[in-house]
Amino acid sequence: MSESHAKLGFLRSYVFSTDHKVIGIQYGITALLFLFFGLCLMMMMRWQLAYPGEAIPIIGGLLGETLVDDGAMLPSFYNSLGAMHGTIMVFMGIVPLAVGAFGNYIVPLQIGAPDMAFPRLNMASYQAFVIGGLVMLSSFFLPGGAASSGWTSYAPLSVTATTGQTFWLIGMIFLIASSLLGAINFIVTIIHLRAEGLTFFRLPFFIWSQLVTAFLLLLAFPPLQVAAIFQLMDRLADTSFFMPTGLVSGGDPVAAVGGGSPLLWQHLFWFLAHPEVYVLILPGMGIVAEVIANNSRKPLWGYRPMVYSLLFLGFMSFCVWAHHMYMTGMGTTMSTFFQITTMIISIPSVIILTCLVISLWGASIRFPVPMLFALAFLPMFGIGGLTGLPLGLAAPDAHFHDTYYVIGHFHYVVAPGTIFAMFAGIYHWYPKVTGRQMNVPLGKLHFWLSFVFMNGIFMPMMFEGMAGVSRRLFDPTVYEIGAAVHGLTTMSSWSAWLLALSQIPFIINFFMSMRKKERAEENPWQATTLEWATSTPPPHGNFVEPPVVYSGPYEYSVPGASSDFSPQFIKQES
Amino acid sequence: MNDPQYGWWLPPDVSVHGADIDFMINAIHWFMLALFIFWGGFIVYCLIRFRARPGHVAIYRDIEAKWNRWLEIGVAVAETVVLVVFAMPVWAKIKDDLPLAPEQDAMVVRVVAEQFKWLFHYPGRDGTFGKTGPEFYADDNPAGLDFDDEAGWDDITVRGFHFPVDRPVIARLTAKDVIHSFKIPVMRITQDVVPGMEITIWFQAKETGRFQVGCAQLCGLGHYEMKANLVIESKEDFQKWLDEEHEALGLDE
Amino acid sequence: MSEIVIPYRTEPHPLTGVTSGKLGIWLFLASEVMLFGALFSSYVLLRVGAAEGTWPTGVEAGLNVPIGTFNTLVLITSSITMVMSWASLKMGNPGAFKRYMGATIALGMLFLVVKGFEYSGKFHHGIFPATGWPGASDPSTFYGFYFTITGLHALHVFLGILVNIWLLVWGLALYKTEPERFAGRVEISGLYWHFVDLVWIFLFPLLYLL
Amino acid sequence: MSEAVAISESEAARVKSHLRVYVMVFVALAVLTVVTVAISYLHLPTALAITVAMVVATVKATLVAGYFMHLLSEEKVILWLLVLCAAFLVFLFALPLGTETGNGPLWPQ
Repeated sequence: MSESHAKLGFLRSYVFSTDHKVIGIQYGITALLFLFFGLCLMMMMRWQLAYPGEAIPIIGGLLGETLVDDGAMLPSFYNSLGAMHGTIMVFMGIVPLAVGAFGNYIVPLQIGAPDMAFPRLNMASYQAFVIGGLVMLSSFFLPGGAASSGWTSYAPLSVTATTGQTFWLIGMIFLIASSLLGAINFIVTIIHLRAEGLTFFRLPFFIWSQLVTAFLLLLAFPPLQVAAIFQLMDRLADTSFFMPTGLVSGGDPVAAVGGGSPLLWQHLFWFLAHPEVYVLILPGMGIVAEVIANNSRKPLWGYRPMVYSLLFLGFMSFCVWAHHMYMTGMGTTMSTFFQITTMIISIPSVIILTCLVISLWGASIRFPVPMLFALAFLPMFGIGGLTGLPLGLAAPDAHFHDTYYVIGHFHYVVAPGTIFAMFAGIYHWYPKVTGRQMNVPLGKLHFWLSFVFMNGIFMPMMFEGMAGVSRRLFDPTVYEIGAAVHGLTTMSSWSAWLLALSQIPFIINFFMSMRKKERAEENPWQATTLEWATSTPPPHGNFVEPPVVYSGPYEYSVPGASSDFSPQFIKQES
Repeated sequence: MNDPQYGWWLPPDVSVHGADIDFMINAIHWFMLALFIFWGGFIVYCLIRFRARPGHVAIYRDIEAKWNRWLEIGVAVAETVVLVVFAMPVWAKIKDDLPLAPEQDAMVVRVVAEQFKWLFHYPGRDGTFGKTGPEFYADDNPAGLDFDDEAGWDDITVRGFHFPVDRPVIARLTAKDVIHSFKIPVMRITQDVVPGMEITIWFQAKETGRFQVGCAQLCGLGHYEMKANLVIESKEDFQKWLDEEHEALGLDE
Repeated sequence: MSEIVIPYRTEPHPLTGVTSGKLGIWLFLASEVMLFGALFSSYVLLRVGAAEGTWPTGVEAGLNVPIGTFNTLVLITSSITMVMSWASLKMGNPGAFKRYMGATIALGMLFLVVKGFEYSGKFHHGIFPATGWPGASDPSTFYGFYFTITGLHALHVFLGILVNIWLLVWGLALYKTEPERFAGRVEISGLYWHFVDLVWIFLFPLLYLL
Repeated sequence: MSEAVAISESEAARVKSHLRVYVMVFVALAVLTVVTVAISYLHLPTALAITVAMVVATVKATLVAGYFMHLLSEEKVILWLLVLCAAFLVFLFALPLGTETGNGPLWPQ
């Protein structure tokens, strides 16, 4: 392409850039802001749960009359917070951070490519993400508030909900389009732009996880796109795809003609949303694998079984969706099928986790901040995975369905699981992006506080769920059971607020470290993978000379080598 | 009247089928705990024994670990056992073995869910439900009864749920507006109530007591308040309650 | 900036044997298969679940089979002109490319115009997406599906027309410097266009005839 | 700068040899369209009608994909991609199985 060599303006270099590194940073900053916003929504919810009906301190007086009454939260606002917390965290926080930010920044570097295969498509996918995000956010200012039917948006409740739901659907359509474009880009990039010598089984595990994730996004998102279009039609054109015949609301017939099925929405939604769970966790696993291999100074144990497990996991994730629907009146044949597939899909997760754990045996383990987060990921994800077991079986699910046990379960997977993996990634690759190291004492403070309070939030939820407290209750104390375990709720809330405070060291660290004078070394972690083959931070075009790969991704502590790491891009004397 | 003790673990169980579920939940959690302690112990041991220190070098060659395969096979076997021996038969019994035979003497009740109330519809003395349909729903007719149908004249519709102990209950669940979920924690029951469908479940209590029915599926602004009182009583007390409700209909005057 | 040369834009990758663009468009089409697959699957679910006698055939519901047939032929013709425009480029005849591409665009527009008349005819008879068939008391969602699926398909046709117009008017400049790369772009647009045709091949009998 | 690549003579000849096939496929598609419509006027029983219509549509789709989209001579990677996609499509179509929509008859009273 013959574009001018003139210095690019601010807009072209930072806003409408096609450089994958800039786009990766844009994704990262946006996603972190959304995560922080989602955290704020959660803190308000936790106030209502711990002190039902009491005025929210400080901000209670600032919110409008449609949201609070004398500073105390209204049920409509609570439901909006619940729905938007889930949506923002999943679709606008973790996925853009894990795939958009880490994927964009690291993937081309780790495979030795000059950029993504389609740089302009990459920019378009970021823009679609921003538009979707803004549509979602703007719904908070609508008369009826933001979407309030849960992040699952079950029909018919969502079809008859306020305008916020329409914005939710339009926002989702943009976010889905963004993910689809991104997925195409990642797959082509990983298949076509690998450096010379970088065969598939020399790919770092992180690249594998991104490849599988991209396939999940590519093939699972379209059904949700369809579902969103159907629901938009139901809302705007009064069709009845999700509206059965004979609906009566408050004594009056509902406007919809009928003939549809509320379960159709659930099927289409979970057909996406179960693979989506793996979209949330797989990139996290990839990052953890990188960090553990690097800091245990030995090759990952069982790299190939891990890759095969990953592929199998991706494939199986498409045939377990209905285990979210055991309690919808499904027949025993269907539930038997889905119980079996659910048990099968747990095996590859166990294999991956076991391989990561065994990798520690015989290692020489260093404990920098990213390694702390990566190590904490293992037991935390373990708890999340194990508690999935009773939920995957229909009979115990008859007790646990839609209780706090479910909330505790999936938060253990995504919060101390994925988010810890994301922190590990941030601490690990921060020097690559900025050329500076993050402050270690602040990082350790951040880790230990987060670790304690994460568990402080979610462990009580397990017990609340065990006791039988339902989720999504504006005020759980109206039930005898909810009142009996209210102490647990309060503990959870205080942990949540303290967790938010524990992020202050991280935020300070994140911004202060950027302005540090002292530069990081070119390869501060003595890592073997290709992103360290170029200067830090990498120049435009990434590599001055296209790198050539001579060995597998984790050649640490090779006997007879001059140092304890043998980078992929350096030919070893043999 | 007893005062159920709710705490950090499972709530009291007054249902006949609940023991199986509770056994599964407890067994799975012991299994989980064992696995977690094993994994956690292994990690901690590794972190201490293989920490980086001067003179310590990581082992490059593959560690020969056989036990991991045994662990994975063990997990798979345990899951298969739980699945085949417990999960599937228990669930099939709960779902499919409806006590329809006359000698089982099941009591049938319609449960109608709407924003944000439960309605319990008993067939009355004639043992037959009146004709119902969505077109008959009105403020003074929340059960949607067709008043032209004589079978419905003695039907009892109430907001609190009463049923007798030691007798199977068949509940036919319908929703008027959105998806609700019929949940009684002490009975180990959760069943989504989907508008446009009638879903049939059954259960049987083994103890009497006063509890609560709740809604477990987000159904709108008043979702959190959508509860009903539940009275499980002896057959005599239940009959007495039915008689009182029947008299309140005023049909005999 | 971009002195960055991203490889495999024009030349096929040794492992896969295709260019990045072609792999990309097939990935996109795979996701489109899932999109229309979900539409068809939902159609089957609601049709099978519909109460006895409430799901009409297209004729019963008042769809015009001759017009539908005509539109099918229009799309099929546009497919052959699309493939001919690509073949003309490959044979080094940009003039023929322009004629064939122009014809493709015109046929696509004709399809949309006919579809527009069909829609307005339905609206004229008081038939909207929300209309239940046969009546409001015993409805099926036939019209909902008819309008949603054909509408989504028409949107795909519209986007295809936009891409083709871009190729014809602005994209052709690339032919002078990199003919192979431009032919690749036309091929990619063609793959998308044929896919849209292929979807209609299923839609037409499903909605109009069955 | 990637250098301008002229389209090779052999490539042009290869494409030229395909032109006849394209026209034949087009004719076949047109004929099959008419056939589908004609069959619909026979008023076959519903199950048979659906089967016939879908078989004809599949044949037409195969022609379009095979010749216009060059799938018959396409690289293996594309075919594998479509096989993968087809597998997930099977799951997607399994979705209507065993799902009660609630518009059929309710539990007998």
